[in-house]
Amino acid sequence: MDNTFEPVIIGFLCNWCSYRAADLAGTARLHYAPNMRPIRVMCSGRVEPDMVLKALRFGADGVLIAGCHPGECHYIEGNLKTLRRYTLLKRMLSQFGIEEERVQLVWASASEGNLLAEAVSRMTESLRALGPLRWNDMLISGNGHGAKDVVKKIVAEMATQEAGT
Amino acid sequence: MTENGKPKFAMYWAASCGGCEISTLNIGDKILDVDANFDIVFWPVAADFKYDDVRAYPDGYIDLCLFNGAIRNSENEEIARLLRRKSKILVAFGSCASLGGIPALANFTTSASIFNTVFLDNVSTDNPGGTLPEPISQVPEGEIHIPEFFNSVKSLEQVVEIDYTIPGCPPEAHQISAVVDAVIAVFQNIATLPPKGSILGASKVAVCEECKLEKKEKLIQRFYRPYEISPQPGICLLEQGLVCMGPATRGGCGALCPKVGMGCRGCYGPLNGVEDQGARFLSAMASVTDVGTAKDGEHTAEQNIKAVMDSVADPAGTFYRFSLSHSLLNRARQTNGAGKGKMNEPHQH
Amino acid sequence: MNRISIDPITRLEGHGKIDIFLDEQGEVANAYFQIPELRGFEQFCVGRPAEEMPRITNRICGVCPEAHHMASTKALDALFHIDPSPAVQKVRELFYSAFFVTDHTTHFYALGGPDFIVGPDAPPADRNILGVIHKVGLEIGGQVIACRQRNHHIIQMLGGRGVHPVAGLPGGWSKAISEVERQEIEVIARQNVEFALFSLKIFEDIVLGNPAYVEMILSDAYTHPTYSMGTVDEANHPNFYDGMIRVVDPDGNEFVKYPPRQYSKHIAEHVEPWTYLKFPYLQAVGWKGLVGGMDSGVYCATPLSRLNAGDGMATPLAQEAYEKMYTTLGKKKLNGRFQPIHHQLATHWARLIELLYAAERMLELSTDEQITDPNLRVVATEVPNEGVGSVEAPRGTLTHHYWTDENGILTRVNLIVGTTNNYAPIAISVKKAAQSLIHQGTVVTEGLLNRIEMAFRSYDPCFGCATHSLPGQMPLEVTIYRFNGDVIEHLIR
Amino acid sequence: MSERVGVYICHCGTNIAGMVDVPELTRWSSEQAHVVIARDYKFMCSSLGQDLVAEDIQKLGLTRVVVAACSPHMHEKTFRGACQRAGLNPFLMEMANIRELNAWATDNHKAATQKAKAQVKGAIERVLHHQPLEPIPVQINSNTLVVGGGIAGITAALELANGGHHVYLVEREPSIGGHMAQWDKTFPTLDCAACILTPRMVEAGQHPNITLLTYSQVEAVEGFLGNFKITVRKKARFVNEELCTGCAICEEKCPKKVMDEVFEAGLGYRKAVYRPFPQAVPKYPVIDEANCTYFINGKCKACQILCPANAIDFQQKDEILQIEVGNVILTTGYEPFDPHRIPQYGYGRLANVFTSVEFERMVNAAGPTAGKIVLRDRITAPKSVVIIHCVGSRDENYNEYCSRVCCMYSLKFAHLVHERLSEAEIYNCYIDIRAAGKRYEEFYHRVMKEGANFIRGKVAEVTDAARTLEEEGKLIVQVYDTLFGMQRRLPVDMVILSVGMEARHDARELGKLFGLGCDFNNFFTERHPKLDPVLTMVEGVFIAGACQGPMAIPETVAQAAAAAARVISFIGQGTVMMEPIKAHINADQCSGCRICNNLCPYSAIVYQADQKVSEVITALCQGCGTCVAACPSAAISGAHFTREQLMSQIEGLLWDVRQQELVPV
Repeated sequence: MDNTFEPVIIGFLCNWCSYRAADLAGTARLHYAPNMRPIRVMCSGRVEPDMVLKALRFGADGVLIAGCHPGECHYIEGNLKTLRRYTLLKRMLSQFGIEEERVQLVWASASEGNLLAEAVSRMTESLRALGPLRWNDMLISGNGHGAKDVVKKIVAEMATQEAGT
Repeated sequence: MTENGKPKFAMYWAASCGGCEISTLNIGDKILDVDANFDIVFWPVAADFKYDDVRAYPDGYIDLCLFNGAIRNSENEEIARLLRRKSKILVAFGSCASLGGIPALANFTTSASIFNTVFLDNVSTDNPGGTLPEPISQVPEGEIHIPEFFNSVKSLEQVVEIDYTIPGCPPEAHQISAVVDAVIAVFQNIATLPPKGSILGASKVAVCEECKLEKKEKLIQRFYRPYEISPQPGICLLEQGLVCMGPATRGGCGALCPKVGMGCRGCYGPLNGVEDQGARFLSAMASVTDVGTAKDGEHTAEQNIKAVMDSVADPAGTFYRFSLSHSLLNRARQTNGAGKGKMNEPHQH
Repeated sequence: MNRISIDPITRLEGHGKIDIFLDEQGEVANAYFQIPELRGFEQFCVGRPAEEMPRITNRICGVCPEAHHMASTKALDALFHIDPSPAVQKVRELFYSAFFVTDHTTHFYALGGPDFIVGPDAPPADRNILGVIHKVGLEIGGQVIACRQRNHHIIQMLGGRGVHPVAGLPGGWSKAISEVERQEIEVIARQNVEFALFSLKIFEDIVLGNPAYVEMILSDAYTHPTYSMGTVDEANHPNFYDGMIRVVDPDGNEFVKYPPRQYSKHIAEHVEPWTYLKFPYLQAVGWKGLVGGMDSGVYCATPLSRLNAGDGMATPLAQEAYEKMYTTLGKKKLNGRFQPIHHQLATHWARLIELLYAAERMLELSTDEQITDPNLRVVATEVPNEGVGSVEAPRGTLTHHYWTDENGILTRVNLIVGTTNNYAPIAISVKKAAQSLIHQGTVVTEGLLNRIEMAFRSYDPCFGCATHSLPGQMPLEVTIYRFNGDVIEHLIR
Repeated sequence: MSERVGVYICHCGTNIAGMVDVPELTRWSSEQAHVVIARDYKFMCSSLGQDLVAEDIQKLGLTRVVVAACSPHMHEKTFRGACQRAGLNPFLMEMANIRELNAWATDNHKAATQKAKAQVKGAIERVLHHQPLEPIPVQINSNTLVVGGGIAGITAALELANGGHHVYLVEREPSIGGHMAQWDKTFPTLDCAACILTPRMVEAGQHPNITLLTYSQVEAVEGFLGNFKITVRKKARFVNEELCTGCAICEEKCPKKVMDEVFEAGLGYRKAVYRPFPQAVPKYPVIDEANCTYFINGKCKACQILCPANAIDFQQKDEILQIEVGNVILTTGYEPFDPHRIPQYGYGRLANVFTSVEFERMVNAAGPTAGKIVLRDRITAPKSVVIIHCVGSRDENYNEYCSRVCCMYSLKFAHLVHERLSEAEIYNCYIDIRAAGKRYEEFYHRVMKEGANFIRGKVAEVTDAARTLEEEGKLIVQVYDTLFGMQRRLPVDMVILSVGMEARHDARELGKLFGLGCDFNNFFTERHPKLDPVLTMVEGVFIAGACQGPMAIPETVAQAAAAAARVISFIGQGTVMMEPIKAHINADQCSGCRICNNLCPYSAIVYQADQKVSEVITALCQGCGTCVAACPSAAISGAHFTREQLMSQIEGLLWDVRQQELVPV
């Protein structure tokens, strides 16, 4: 139990749907992975890409954004703004070498407690499979000091790789 | 202040191109004011002073040190620390020193990939033995040294404490001379220093304020590469689907790039209160794309939106063109040390 | 074994570090000219959109961003398969000429000039542009500054920015010239021609007028023959913006002439572990180490070598100055062309001749009727794949080579930069200078060290460019070791 | 920062304490920076618990409060109130939801405690950056819109009108009355529906404070609590209401008979010009364009010619009305389940299978059979009847929920059959009898005593395929009797399907107009299932009756009155306080890039061309924060959800995994 990696997920929950869905899941005693740490926002449209990066930078292994289904946004189309940002953000994060499982957008209406619960558990599983992100550790280890040996090693590896291909 | 009563001036370049020095020389007659009002005690590009001249100075001997260039290798870092110690006022001068600048694009890759591409896997390189530069190498006559090449580029502030920032790639000459005047005024005790950490020689508002192009509500249908259309003159480039980071970039340059029909790339850096220029611009740009409405189903909306976002070439390399070191993530992840593949996903249409 | 290291080499744009090893007799055993910097543009540009390259690669060097911007833009022409219209070509060349004027001016007065004007033995604090101003008077200083200013004004007008221009597009240019602007440019071009003539006069008065300097120029310490490279037009006159690459051998015979896109068939780069910079050489001759001469692939690409590689200048006044230099330095015409000059310090002179040519060319273009064509922007439709772009940078032939996927995203980048061409000759010059200036462990003086620096300052080396890499600084320290390795003296300047 | 934070952790009995290690959490909290006191208590929401907070604020001079308890949707108001009473601005309090979002959602004590710490740390870091905010007063327009003229709508409208407030009652059918007007008797008292309903219909029709808008629909909604602007389409009746006396001659003379699918449930006919039923309110008929001969081929005009008041006006056009109201009550009711969806019950295929609605009309003295219980031939009285319960309800293939009324009306049917055909055999096939209601159980026993048979089992199918002689010509109901554990085949004459209640097919669209959410079954979502069943997520929009969920007349009427009472209390306040969660643009930092301009769903952002900056109109801003997230200059701030607050909360939530010292690359 203790030696299996427990991912930490920051969850942005829309006050009107997904937060209530989470409330409902709790009220219905639906048990799901305790790995998601919730932040309440008035609308998923309030979630800034900066906040997603902030979470990843500060040690989260993944970020979940949960909003109302398109067409059901309490603020009419806030969730679509989210979808637009998220779509571009995902493309950008892949350039940073961040797997797309790590940042997920799900729709959950106030009555879909089960859906939200499943989403959290599913995400937790996939992150467990991916392993930790630990951005800051990566930065420290990768900040170049003593890079020489790393370089030689990797260059050698790449040589063999290229020979292979 | 020194014997001759003049404040001591130093200017240094670390990981930079020298454009900052040129821009400084471009302040024209003001350069004579610098000569008249300052005692130049270290300025490699313009005067013969060596490191050990600096080492010999007492701590805090230099009154004003303009430091341009990022921290790319062990030597850059060492000198940054030295100059911090020797300077009363240390200014991060230009995009590289303040944000990482263009050299920081290397943070999308790794030192290993760079060595491989430059010294091994290259059409004009003749290197059968696979020789790579070494920090320490033995030659018949003895041992010689070159600085250690870091894996990541850092901004000056990520290495030492700084007092002020003068942004820009390079800072525009008129802004530099404005700052020079201000500083001279301070040393003549007719003005006081701005609060530590201030950004000098730039606006508090985004480039759009200075940009003469007409701006309307933005309803972007898709994005275009600069060679895909000839933009209508006089109209906001972003509205025409040409990526322009003006809205997320500190003004002060005079909106020079939009003026000649080219989108801003953000060299003056983010505005006050923004932690991550790239993410901020991403959010703004994605928000004003006019696709995917409540009327479409979930699926269609997602499809349409994906199509538009895919028309943005190299989002990371564009949004973080100058600020990668100083972004929240600092660099791309080293999935495999080579940093190949994932780092630069191919762009789809 | 004694070691002297000169570090940093000031007044060149970029990095350089010299290690000189003395043998037991105190004679120079070897000299290593190291480039301690690397940025890796070739790698981190991969994944970027090709059209961004003119605005990324100009950050290779802030001294000659216009050169990188232009080479990159020309590489995009090839990449996207567009032949730019004559108007586009002319606007670009006009912009580029203004750049040559200001760049050569900067070097002569701020970087290379002080050695002559203020004198190699003057105290460091005076050996700079301010020293020059003090020596030749504020009025001239004013002129120098005015020249830089007016040409930077044009560079900003046509390129969008004073440093790091942005106007280059595949097959086009984003800024058209209005008639009002054209007239302003014409006026400035005329002033430039005047200024160039004036600068040549200063050179003649101060340098040629001083036998000591002439002797120094002709001295063996600053002389060694290599191959000479330059870009030439149809008439084999040097051209900075476009043409064929021509190489002549140390005796002045044409060795090869090829279109820039074939560079990799003719040039190769050698790697040493003690420096981050590679050594280009002529493949056909081969890498023989750091030696000059007919049998070594080492070549020069400098103002001097450009004149050596050409058959004369394309503009009248420049042609006069050209003939004066070759005759003054005692060169004869062999089968229609002057023998090449191998006195490195003459490069300063050649630079002023190029300054004059650039000014004259600028004047021609500023009065060309096509120069005010409003349509300089074209839409690229061809699928990009591969492209080479080349120009003459002030410091040598500059080549950008890009490969992209079908979406114009870079998959591979190769760059051979102005100064890089001259890395080997510079290293050779430095060693030669050291050998002839250091004997029996002569006490190292400022002037002497500075003369060694002069050896390569004549190349106007820009290691900002050369390493696509960061200018930086190192201390000068002289450590003298007994051959058993004990330190007997440690001088710090 | 010199803030003094108090942390209050609720056990919620064992709800939280059973899963989260509260003592440990309290100890840990007390050690966090800025925390001067951390307490735990059995029920923090109790007055004693609230007093703890209030006293500490006063005695210890707390400047910030964190309450780790249940969902803010449950008790945020409670604890804000506690702070306010103690003189602390209520917005300087932050809740950490460690019940619904933690203790209740896991069975892992260790993880729950760790997560709770993160939630508390997040709340502490966040609350440090809170700013005191003042609610924004909003004037309440005293007019109210009631949508749906069934018993719920009528009741709500009358309550408001009698309270002296004006009401616009919008009904899509030509008459108010709703489903109740169709029914014969009402369980369990068996008083006739019309007798109790029509007086109220008339009262509503004549009330000076009620503007009746029948044959009308809401088309658009703008504004917010206190100030809604509603667009209503009043469909053309082709009858001039000024002139019409309601004499019904037109209806009498109209030559065109039309099957009445709505009111008569297809058992009876009406004319092309008609009133749904004789007691219709208003009394004016409507001309059914689709069936009127004149509209079809331009001939006839009988009604126009014969109308003594010549009130017929074929030229009449739809009217678009703009009305301004302060509150809205939605009472749009339900639709009966359509049994065609259960083919094995044979409805529509087997003539003598009826729906409960058809049966209601049949037994109604004013109905198509004048109250006679007969087969489709309209002559034969059935000798045996099966009443199938839970048709479309309590069935995962259709609706999982219980429709709550079917048992009782089925019993009522059994009684009515027995009353009118004393010889008839009556079977009730039921799953469970749900007679939970005042005098319901008694009614159940009464019907049993009357001799009705009760078979506990879900009917498998209804067929006419006879296996025996006695089954010939009968409907055979195949059911497994779970009490006797045997299959039964019941050969009968008539089958009544007790269909359940479903949300209106277009409930979702209407919900969207008002910004309401619906649950999976398309019933409107109430703000809180127990504590706030008639208010919705949208301030100023209430729901009552079966549009919120299946319910019988008494609950419907109760909810309608409740909703009306809530509205009256709002009106009484004159002005109410709106949460000050609004966006604000810092003009000094706005570059006028106009990114935000078209992001606001409420058009609350305007561009000031002269100063080249954008500006938020506070009254229109609903505080979603979309513009805040989009502003590339960070010039827009969202009160109570500032970048600083959320970023700090993120750092807090990650207290255990983040590097204390962030090492730059």
